[in-house]
Amino acid sequence: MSKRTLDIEVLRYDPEQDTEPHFMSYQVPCEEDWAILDALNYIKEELDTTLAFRWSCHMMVCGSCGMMVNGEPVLTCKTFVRDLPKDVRIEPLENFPIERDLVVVLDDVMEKLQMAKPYIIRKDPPPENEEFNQPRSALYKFKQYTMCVNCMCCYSACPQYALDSSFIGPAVLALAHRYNIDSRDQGKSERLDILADHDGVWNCSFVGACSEVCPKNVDPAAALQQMKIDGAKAYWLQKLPGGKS
Amino acid sequence: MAIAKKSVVWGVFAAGGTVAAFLFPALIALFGLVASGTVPEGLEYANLHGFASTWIGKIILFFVISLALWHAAHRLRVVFHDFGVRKDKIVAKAVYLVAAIGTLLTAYYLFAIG
Amino acid sequence: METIHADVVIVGAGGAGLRAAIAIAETDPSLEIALISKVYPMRSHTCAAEGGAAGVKGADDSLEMHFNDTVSGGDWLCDQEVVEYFVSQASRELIQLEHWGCPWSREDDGSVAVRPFGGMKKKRTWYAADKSGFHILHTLFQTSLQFPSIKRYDEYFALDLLHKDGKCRGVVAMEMRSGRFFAYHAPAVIMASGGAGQVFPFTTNGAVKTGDGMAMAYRAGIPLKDMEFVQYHPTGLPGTGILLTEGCRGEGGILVNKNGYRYLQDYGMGPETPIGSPVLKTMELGPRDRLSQAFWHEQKKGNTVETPWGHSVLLDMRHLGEKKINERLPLVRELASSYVGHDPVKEPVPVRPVIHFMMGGIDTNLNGETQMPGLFAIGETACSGLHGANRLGSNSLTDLLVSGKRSADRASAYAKETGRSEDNPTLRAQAEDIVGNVRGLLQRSGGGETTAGVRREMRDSLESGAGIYRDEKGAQATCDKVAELHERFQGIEVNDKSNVFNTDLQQLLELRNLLDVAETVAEGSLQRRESRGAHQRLDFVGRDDENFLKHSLAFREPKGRPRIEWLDVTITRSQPGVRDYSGGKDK
Amino acid sequence: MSRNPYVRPVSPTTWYMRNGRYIKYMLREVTCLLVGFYSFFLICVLAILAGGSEERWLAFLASQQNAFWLAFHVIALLFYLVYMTFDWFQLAPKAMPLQVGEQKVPPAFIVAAHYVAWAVVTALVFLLAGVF
Ligand SMILES: Cc1cc2nc3c(=O)[nH]c(=O)nc-3n(C[C@H](O)[C@H](O)[C@H](O)COP(=O)(O)OP(=O)(O)OC[C@H]3O[C@@H](n4cnc5c(N)ncnc54)[C@H](O)[C@@H]3O)c2cc1C
Ligand code: SF4
Ligand code: F3S
Ligand code: FES
Repeated sequence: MSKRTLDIEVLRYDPEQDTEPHFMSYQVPCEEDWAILDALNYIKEELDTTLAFRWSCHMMVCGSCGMMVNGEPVLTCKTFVRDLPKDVRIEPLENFPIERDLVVVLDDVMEKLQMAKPYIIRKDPPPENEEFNQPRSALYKFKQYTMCVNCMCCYSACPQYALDSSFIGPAVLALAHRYNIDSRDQGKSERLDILADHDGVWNCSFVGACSEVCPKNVDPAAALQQMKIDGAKAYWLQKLPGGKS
Repeated sequence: MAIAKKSVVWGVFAAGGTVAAFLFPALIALFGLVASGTVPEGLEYANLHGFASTWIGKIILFFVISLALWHAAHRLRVVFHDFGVRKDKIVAKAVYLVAAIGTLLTAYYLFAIG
Repeated sequence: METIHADVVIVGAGGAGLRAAIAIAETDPSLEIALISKVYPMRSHTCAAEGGAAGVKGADDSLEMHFNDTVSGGDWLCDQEVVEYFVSQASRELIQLEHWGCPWSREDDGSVAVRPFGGMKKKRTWYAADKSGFHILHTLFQTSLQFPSIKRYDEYFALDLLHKDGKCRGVVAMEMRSGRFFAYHAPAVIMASGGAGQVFPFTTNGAVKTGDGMAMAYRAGIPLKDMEFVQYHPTGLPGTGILLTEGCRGEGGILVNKNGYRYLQDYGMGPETPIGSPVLKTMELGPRDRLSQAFWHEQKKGNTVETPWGHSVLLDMRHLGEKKINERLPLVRELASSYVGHDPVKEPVPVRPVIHFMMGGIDTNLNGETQMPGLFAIGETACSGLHGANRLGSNSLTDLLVSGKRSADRASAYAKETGRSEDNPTLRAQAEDIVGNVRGLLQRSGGGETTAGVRREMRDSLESGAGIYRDEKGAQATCDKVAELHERFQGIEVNDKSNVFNTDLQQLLELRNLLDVAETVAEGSLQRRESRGAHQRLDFVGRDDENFLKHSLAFREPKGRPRIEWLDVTITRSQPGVRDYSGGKDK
Repeated sequence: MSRNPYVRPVSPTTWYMRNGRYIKYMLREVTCLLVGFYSFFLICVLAILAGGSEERWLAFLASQQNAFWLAFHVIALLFYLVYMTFDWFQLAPKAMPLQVGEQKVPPAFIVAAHYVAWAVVTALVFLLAGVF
């Protein structure tokens, strides 16, 4: 197979040595069918073993290899050399602190994940010894929102998160919405109480960048708008006599 | 915690956006037509005044104008934020106040048209 | 070094580790759980599983049939009491997952759908399109977030076990982002660290699957069982080794050689079945070991297709049509299109056998208990005797749940009975030793070896001596090679001296574990002088129940190669018989 | 020494220059000025009507009939169509997805329906206003 040599600039940062990040260049002889992740592994194995980055599955499902490639947040195992120019610039995901090289600190989103209560909440017990009945029509309502691999590309793309990181952000809110509209769940109002509050869904100004970059077509922007509608409805329902205040 | 009041303004913002998206291009075009020298029949004094005198006309005008105003006000609040003005509380008060005044004026004039 | 006390430490937050953690948190919220994982839980390799999880569902199916399929699929090397328990709990666990929100695919009537899978006589594989493992893992992870007693230590690399007086007392781990060391003290440790496919060059297994838990147990004196049984999956993408699920064939995909001929009928899996209506347990729905072996023969005969990435056969799914492929196999379509440029809707996709699963692992019983009190092992890192000589597709995901739940119950009982472990000088010294060892690796300099170099040689050697077919000479050479690489390991220098997220060091530590695992795979391949399931010897054709209806146990020797002992297989109701995949002729 | 995460600065005032999609977003957002402007413009119209004198109305119309206002309205209209109206339609299916049975209604269909509805509304307004 034919090779293609790329000039890859990688943002490096060693917190024990550097005061700020800087670029380092590598010439990488790539196979035609390589993903950028393969090029990074080549660098790690052959050129510079000190380069730090995360990856695991190499098949677009574990979500660990998200990075900025030529300014766009992408999964590097899903970004192919054949689709890139000769000069490639790789940086850690934007809007997150850089731990080291291409590794970012994800604590913030991991903590927020908990806030979304991303699990089935029941008031009545589930059916005994059998599954819930869930027609495909009900499944397909939320299916798309179960596809999130937590790669955090959407957080890198969302300017509202960049400007104010107290915003809960696209993937977490989309996940909450996924449970809200799951026919087996009964926890919607509980979640809305938290997520339709300040810092929650209202901080989204529908930039839509999250959906544009999402490698799994989750479309968090859509989930968030629907959640706003749900939130507005729930607000008035609470005001109604008999609604909880 | 509870659902924030923002949900109320957001609801009006969304409704206003829809109204503005559907109707405003036509309105702008009408004024454009006026500017180009041809006044469409509907914009002649008698017709327009007549329309604004009917109840249905008043209701339509009131909702179109006030919803659009609230839409604009809410979006403006975000614009301030996006351009780096971080006094959201003050900004919000200001823009919503203007929208409220506009709403009142609309109601007042519609009444006055009789 | 910091010390952390807990009641149960779980190493690994994949399907098995998370299931166990939830089970403990649910049954006794007062028990503190430390859940250690070298990657964030949702990166665990369970996410890569595509096809589904087996559990008896239909009215025409029975526990008996699932039992028989599993035991014969495992070429009678299964411990049958384990299989009995497993099949009895399978559906209950899968329903539990459904209640937790797993988006299983559905039948028309809204019940959970099941699909056919290799070696299974009935449709009993529960699936969520072709991302079953992904959804199982995320459902478990998200469900686990509601339990405050589960304290997660994400991106902590477990190094070695702490033990005293023959009892397990905890584990030492390194926080990746700071390079700090932590000693976890707990009466019970559950090892759930996944498989070790990375000992081979060409695998469906992600970078995390480096057999760390197996090696930790092995170094602590616990034997690894049945390590010679390594499963090749017949349909990996050439080049990357990315898996195309057995679901492709379950839905009706066929395998053809370069002449367009469905060659499986030549290898005891015929007669040919009609295209588009697959018949269970025959042809393309035969077991993985047989299918992979058939490929080997086809390649020898020159019937394979040349691709830029080496020899392949073709997986043809075109007759399934775009709608079905999009609905049931969307990931497969995406993977095949992206990585080899073949859209399964329009053309056959080249595939070849690829290392997929370790049947072997830390020796445990039905309860997940190892030979060391206080140490439990579950999931792919363990070998309870469930899978025998060849795992049936979709039994593993279910096993994560069943074994996770069962051993969690045992471990919490044990932890309560034993009480919290005290900090004591012996354990402290042990922990210091473990840490000193790592610091030593970090500091040493000189030596012309590289991690990547030694790793590559190890992998190539395993492929050539412990691959689909093995023989005395090749296996011997691999044993020698691995021993040599153990020596050369000492000559690797870590260039990266940083404390923060030092992946150079991590890869070296993983290589150490891989080498430990590799030597047991090689030794087992050498010493099992018969052919059974996934272990095929060219020089010992056929199964030898007389001498080898036994598990191999590999013990670590302080110097030199591992010692192999043999352990009888537990047989309760199914005597060894013939594995028949010729189309419904077996009972 | 050990951890020392580096936070990349984000400019609160010029962040949108980083990427074309952000600029597009900002253009959309500033359409609110136009909506606000025309809303008050309409309020002025109401005020004049409320005054009850046709002369003032004619004077107002006359004041409108010049090149400046023509240019203003034309530019405003184009800008408004692209960044407000069409954008709003484009995003509509996200906020209100439709599903019929198992099938999601294709977003393009929903968008198209919006365009059709818009054309009808516009025609209606023109009709009422006596443009044709
Ligand atoms: C591509 C693919 C497809 C598959 N498809 C199917 C299928 O359809 N059906 C089926 O039944 N089975 C399938 N399998 C097999 C099955 O998915 C695995 O056996 C199973 O997921 C293993 O789960 P686990 O919990 O044991 O380990 P994993 O999910 O691999 O998790 C291991 C955990 O241990 C942690 N860990 C490892 N080492 C350390 C350390 N040193 N320190 C700290 N933490 C550590 C990791 O961080 C991780 O959290 C498939 C496997 C692959 C690779
Ligand atoms: S929503 Fe998409 S971009 Fe965001 S984390 Fe999930 S998969 Fe990644
Ligand atoms: S980019 Fe951000 S502002 Fe909303 S639509 Fe997406 S979360
Ligand atoms: S390596 Fe798993 S998503 Fe890229």
